[in-house]
Amino acid sequence: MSESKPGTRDPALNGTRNIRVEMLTRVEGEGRFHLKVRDGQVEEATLTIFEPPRFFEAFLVGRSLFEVPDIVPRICGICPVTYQMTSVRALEEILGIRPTAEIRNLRRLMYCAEWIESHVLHVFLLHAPDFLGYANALEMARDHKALVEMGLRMKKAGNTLLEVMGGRAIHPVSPRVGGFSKAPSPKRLLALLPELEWGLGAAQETVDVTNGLPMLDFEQPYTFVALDGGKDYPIEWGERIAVTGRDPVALEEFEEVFQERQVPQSPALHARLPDGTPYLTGPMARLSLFPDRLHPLAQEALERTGMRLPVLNPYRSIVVRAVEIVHAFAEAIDLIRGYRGADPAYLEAPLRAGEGRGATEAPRGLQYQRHRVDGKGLILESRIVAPTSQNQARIEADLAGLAPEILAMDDAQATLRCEQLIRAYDPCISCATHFLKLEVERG
Amino acid sequence: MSTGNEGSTPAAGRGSAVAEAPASSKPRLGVFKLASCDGCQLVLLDCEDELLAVAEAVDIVHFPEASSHLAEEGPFDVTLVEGSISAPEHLAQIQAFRKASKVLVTIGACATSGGIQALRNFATLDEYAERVYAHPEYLATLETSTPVADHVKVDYELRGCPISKRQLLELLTAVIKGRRPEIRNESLCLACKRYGYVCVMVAHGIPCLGPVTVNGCGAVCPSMGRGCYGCFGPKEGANTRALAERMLAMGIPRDEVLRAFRFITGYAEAFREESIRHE
Amino acid sequence: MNDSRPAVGDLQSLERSDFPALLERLKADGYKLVGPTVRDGAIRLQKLDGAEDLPVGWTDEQGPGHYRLRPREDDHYFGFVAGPQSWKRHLFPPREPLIQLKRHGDSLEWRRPAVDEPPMAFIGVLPCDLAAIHVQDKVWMGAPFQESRYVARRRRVFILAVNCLEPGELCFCDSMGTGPKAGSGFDLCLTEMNGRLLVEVGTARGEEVLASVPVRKASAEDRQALLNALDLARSRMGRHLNSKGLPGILFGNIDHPRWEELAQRCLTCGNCTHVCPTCFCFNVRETGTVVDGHEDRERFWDSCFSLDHSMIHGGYFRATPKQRYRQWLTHKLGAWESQFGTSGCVGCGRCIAWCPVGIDVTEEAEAIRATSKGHVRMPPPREHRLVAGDALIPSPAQIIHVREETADTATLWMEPTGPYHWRPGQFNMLSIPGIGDVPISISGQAGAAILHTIRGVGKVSQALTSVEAGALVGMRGPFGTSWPLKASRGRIVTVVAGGIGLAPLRGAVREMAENPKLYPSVRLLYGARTPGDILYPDELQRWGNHLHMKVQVTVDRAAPTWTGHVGFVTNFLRRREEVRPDSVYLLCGPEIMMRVIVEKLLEAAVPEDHIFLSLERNMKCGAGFCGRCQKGPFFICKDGPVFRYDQIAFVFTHPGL
Amino acid sequence: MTASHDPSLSPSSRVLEELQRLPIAAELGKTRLDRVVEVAMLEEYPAGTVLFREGEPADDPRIIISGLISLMVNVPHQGEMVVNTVSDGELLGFSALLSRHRWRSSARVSQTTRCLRFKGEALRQLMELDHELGYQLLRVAFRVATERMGDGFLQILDVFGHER
Repeated sequence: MSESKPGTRDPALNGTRNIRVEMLTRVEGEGRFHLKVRDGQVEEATLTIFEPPRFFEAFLVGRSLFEVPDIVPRICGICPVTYQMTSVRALEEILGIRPTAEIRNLRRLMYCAEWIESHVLHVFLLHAPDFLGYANALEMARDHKALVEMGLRMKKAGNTLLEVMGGRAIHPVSPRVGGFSKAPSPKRLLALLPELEWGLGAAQETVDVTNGLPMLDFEQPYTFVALDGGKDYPIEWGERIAVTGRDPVALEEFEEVFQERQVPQSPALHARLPDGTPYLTGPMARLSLFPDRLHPLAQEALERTGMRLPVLNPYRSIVVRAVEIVHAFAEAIDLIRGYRGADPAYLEAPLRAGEGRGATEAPRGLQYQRHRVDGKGLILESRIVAPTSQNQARIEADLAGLAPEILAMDDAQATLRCEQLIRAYDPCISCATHFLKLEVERG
Repeated sequence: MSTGNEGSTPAAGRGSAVAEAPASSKPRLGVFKLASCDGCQLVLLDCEDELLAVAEAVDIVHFPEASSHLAEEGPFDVTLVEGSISAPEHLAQIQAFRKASKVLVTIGACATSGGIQALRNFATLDEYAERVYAHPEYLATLETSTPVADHVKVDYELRGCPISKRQLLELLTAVIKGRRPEIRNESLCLACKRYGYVCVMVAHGIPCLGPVTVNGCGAVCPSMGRGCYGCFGPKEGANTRALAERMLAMGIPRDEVLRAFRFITGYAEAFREESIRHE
Repeated sequence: MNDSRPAVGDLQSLERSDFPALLERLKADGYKLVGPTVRDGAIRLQKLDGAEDLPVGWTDEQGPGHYRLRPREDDHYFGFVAGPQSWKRHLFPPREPLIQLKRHGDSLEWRRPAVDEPPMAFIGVLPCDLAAIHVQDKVWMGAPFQESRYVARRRRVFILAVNCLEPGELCFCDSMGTGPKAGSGFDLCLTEMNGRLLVEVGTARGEEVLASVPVRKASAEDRQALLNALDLARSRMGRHLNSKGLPGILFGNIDHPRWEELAQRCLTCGNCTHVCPTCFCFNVRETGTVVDGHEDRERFWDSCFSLDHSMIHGGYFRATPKQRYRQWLTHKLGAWESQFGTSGCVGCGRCIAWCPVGIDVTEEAEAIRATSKGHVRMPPPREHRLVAGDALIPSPAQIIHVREETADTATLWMEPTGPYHWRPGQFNMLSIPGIGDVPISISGQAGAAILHTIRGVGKVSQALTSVEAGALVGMRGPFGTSWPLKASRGRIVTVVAGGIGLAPLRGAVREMAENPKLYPSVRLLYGARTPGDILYPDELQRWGNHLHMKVQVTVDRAAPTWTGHVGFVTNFLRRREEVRPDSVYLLCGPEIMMRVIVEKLLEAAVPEDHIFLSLERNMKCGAGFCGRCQKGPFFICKDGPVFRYDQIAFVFTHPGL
Repeated sequence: MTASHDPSLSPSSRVLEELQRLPIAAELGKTRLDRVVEVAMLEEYPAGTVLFREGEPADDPRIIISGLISLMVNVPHQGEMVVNTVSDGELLGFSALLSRHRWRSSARVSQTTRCLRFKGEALRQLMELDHELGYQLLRVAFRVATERMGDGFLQILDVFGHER
């Protein structure tokens, strides 16, 4: 965090452009990037994460599997539900628990709430200011008060749903292995419908607003990766993972196919396919791979945008997110309308040793967890793969690809476009750094 | 009865008789992050109804998660620090934050107790040695994760994982009005009873840290039919020993009792000592 | 179809199947039904739609720190005992708005929100809980003040009591004389036996309601069966408490080792106080935030187990678990008698069941009785004259002049709205919108202006010391007792003041200075920290010039330029011959100072009833409601702040009371 | 060591007169009182007089008849501070009853003071020869000592600061 003025030109190097931001803002967590171009050739395009590692895998070992859904969300306060839902999937596989339809629906509902909260946060408070030329949403609110207020209200609708279901929006407490410690009463959920219906309308409006934003014309040849949710749009459930132009990957093969390795100067890992291809996970991947599984209302909104599929322009991800917000509101409403209560609220099964895997779709992309426990249900080994570490290689490739487009721009402009590009991934750096093993600096 | 007698002098300066905040220059707010999950900063952005008004009342000059304006060198009237001291660079950073800040407020379990990552403080080096990563030279970390107050003077603490929206607004209000924030140090049980929740420990035999945990969340866990897991940390004078004895008497295995206290705020003194007692 | 028209005092018989109609009638009369219903594995008291919501066929199994619902063989409506909640929460809600501030231009208007809820009908009030309601009535509807919102709710409540034929493991209502038969104060009282309901009519209102359902006069057999069942119930109490002389025993054993031993088990979580149907302590908080712009105040349940409850000057006079548990038990089973003429315990057993570690009050009280080390005579309940009006509503007062007395102390000239009468020694509650209110003693009057000398040590007092002339603040009062000026006429008076403690005495000293005939010999001994901390130096000078007055000032430390006395204020009492046993002594200052001086006076054979002192607590209401200013059996706000030493001697020197 | 202007010895009759006004007189009784008168002298000092300074040899105890004397100590970083005052009927320098030592504080007359001064050496001899007399004097002195100690604690506690 030595200096924070964006786009400082380095006069020492002739014919060289150094575009560097020491402190990435409006992302969750802390990182910096450096793009170095000499005579049109990209010499360096790095996204460096300096978020300190927190060693979750290390101290998960020895904890009871029932504690995992309370521990893993602490990796990231932005998408705690993701961590809870992914972990319970893996842990229930160990115990052989097949959650009831009611419980699965409640989980999907809770996940929709997180999508709403997280996507709206990103679209309105983090990303939109880039397109409209503001440093933050609060300044943007001076000229676009109604817009920001609409966003805040939508966000609140998502948070309220989370609070009703989980006790609180951040690190909710009701999700547990087997279901929920307490299921909400249909009455309390129905009471939320009016606000969610308003939110649905606002979301549709958001699609049109974002679609109208000025954006750089820039496309990349993406390999998309997303959970295959069967007939449903990929959210909280899925047995296989779809990859553009390749065979679907079973959860058991996840770690062979999506290989993470550590790179110098970053506590985060980079994931690539075995042949080294970087891939993209997240809204663009989900939408491009499974457009037909969107909620009809979301498909409508999508058609109105006239967006070509697959979506290959990362700047357009803000529109894709808006479409997914429509989906989340629409599906939440359907789920609540169909809800008659969940009794039992959770299933139980005798403890046994074993290993289980789970994958779900965080707002910002695919998350995978694998846990191995002993006969007493204590964790022997855990593996957690978060979206941002999977996207990091792809982000750097994008930066390199963006270089020619921005050579003509002055530094401030060029820097802004790079930042905007990185933000397009809604990177969650806290997530990206959760899993490193401990290295002690003595003294 | 002859003196005002309701509490010690606030670090937040003297009060003003007029109820409105002093119209003159707005307090400068800085938000910083150390080792943490971002959840507590997010609580500020989750004040959907209040966010714009807060932005009117205070001048948010440094808040990387939400704004591209950076002014990390300050000065700040109020600084919110999220996260624990966990990496070498944090040692210098926290000193800088302190220097730049009139009122320094630590927010969340990480900043106030070391956070869940402080679980590593209990492990011996050898235990972790075998798990050392292939390329340790890529990253550096401190041996322990410690609360900010272990390193610099802290004016106020907001506990919790995450912090409570109500307490955050109360703190900002107090600082702006120049009074002492009303952050009570009482057991979670009092809130639980005020809300009328049924005690999960007495009525269902579910172990609950509520009696030794400071209130702030509004008893969310009992409201969801489960025991409090202590994410706001110990209340003053927490009689953890008596509660632990009770849990054992209820038939909870000792290792479970240990893990109950050694959790999200497990490095906070009272909880730390209790868990060590059961090793 | 009634074969008999029920009348007050009658015992009627009602078929079980007709009971729901009774509740329907109450609903039809506009009552909101509140009663027991099964929720989250316990029987809670909340809104009922009708008889179908009652815990039919359920009972409870209770033990120390233990509660479980169990199905019953029969289909009784009321086959259970006290559950986790009490009726208190419906008459004295856990949180409720206290006052709201409206600003009209630059004028202020505080008001208490009206109670705009429908009248409540309490369905199934157990005898112990009925007694508890009466105990709370004494708190909120006694004297000198009545709590308007409580009164508003209470007056309209319809009470359907039930006699308790199946006392539980933790019940001891028989010991406390509150059950198993419901005492007076119900509109109707049911007894559920062999498939029918016997109904006793308590009021005309009850009579009227009962008239709407088919009943017949209970037979002689019914009456006998009822008496037998009640006798049986008496013999089945799971707990027993010998309350005879308990208050004196508890206060006679303030230093009993049992308290220390208890502190090892007590979690100081406060559950006992919140499940207790009679505990009334509360605290207040300013609810406005910087963004909503409100300046309202809310009241919420507090507990003698919370540290904040004993905060004063940023310190805590009841910091240890021992002191806190002792406060709870000595108040509940002891002080209460002197405060309200009744025990604070009704024998419902809630505090035993809901204590997470199962501490048993009956056991603890017995343990202390069994090994009692002494006994004190408790003061009888104090008579207070009822004062009209709502003591909790501040009225605006304008600051017309401010004088900086010392670095951290200022005197405010305040003009109250309307006529204002006070006596030296009394105090006001001063309020700053959005910041809070604080007790400040009255230190004099100048024309219409009431004077307050305030030292800025806390959030409100600091705000007060920095107000400017013209500002509006809130004022409530005057509260409390005053210095015994009349009684001191013609006597030698010795005034001993320390630090800011001179302020509460100034009114009295002025009175005596101006009336040499009434007060022929007045001696003022004043100790301050440094010469710069001496309050009212000019006035001290002037007083000193009066022939009938001798003023002596000393400071704790001074530079050589100071030619006056240095040393603690007790210096002036070093020489026995200076301590006149025939003098009246008025003391005000830090408690530790008053303790030492009282010792010296007693050594010098000054009679206890010649000594008066002013005590201090961080009270929130000033009206005897919030419970924060208790000192043993006394409320400093209404029984004090000025006490005659002999009355409080037995609690005065005990820290933590 | 003594006052700026050395008042000559006053007639023993006047000394006796003053002594008899003090409570101690009753305790001693006639004969012993006369013996004490032998070693006492009456002194009077105007305000500002410095009776003795910190560190000087201390030999003669005094009883203040009227007036006010400030005892001052050099406090590091604060310079000279008045830590206590003695006035009417109080004992000054009572530790000299036991032995010759050095003054732990300086004494300055704040208000015109009359006092009885006792020749330390002679008084100590008296007390040795007549232990009854010694006991009575020490008893008076000891009470003064304990009282001042008690008051001193409260002074140090600074209870008029921010009360707790």
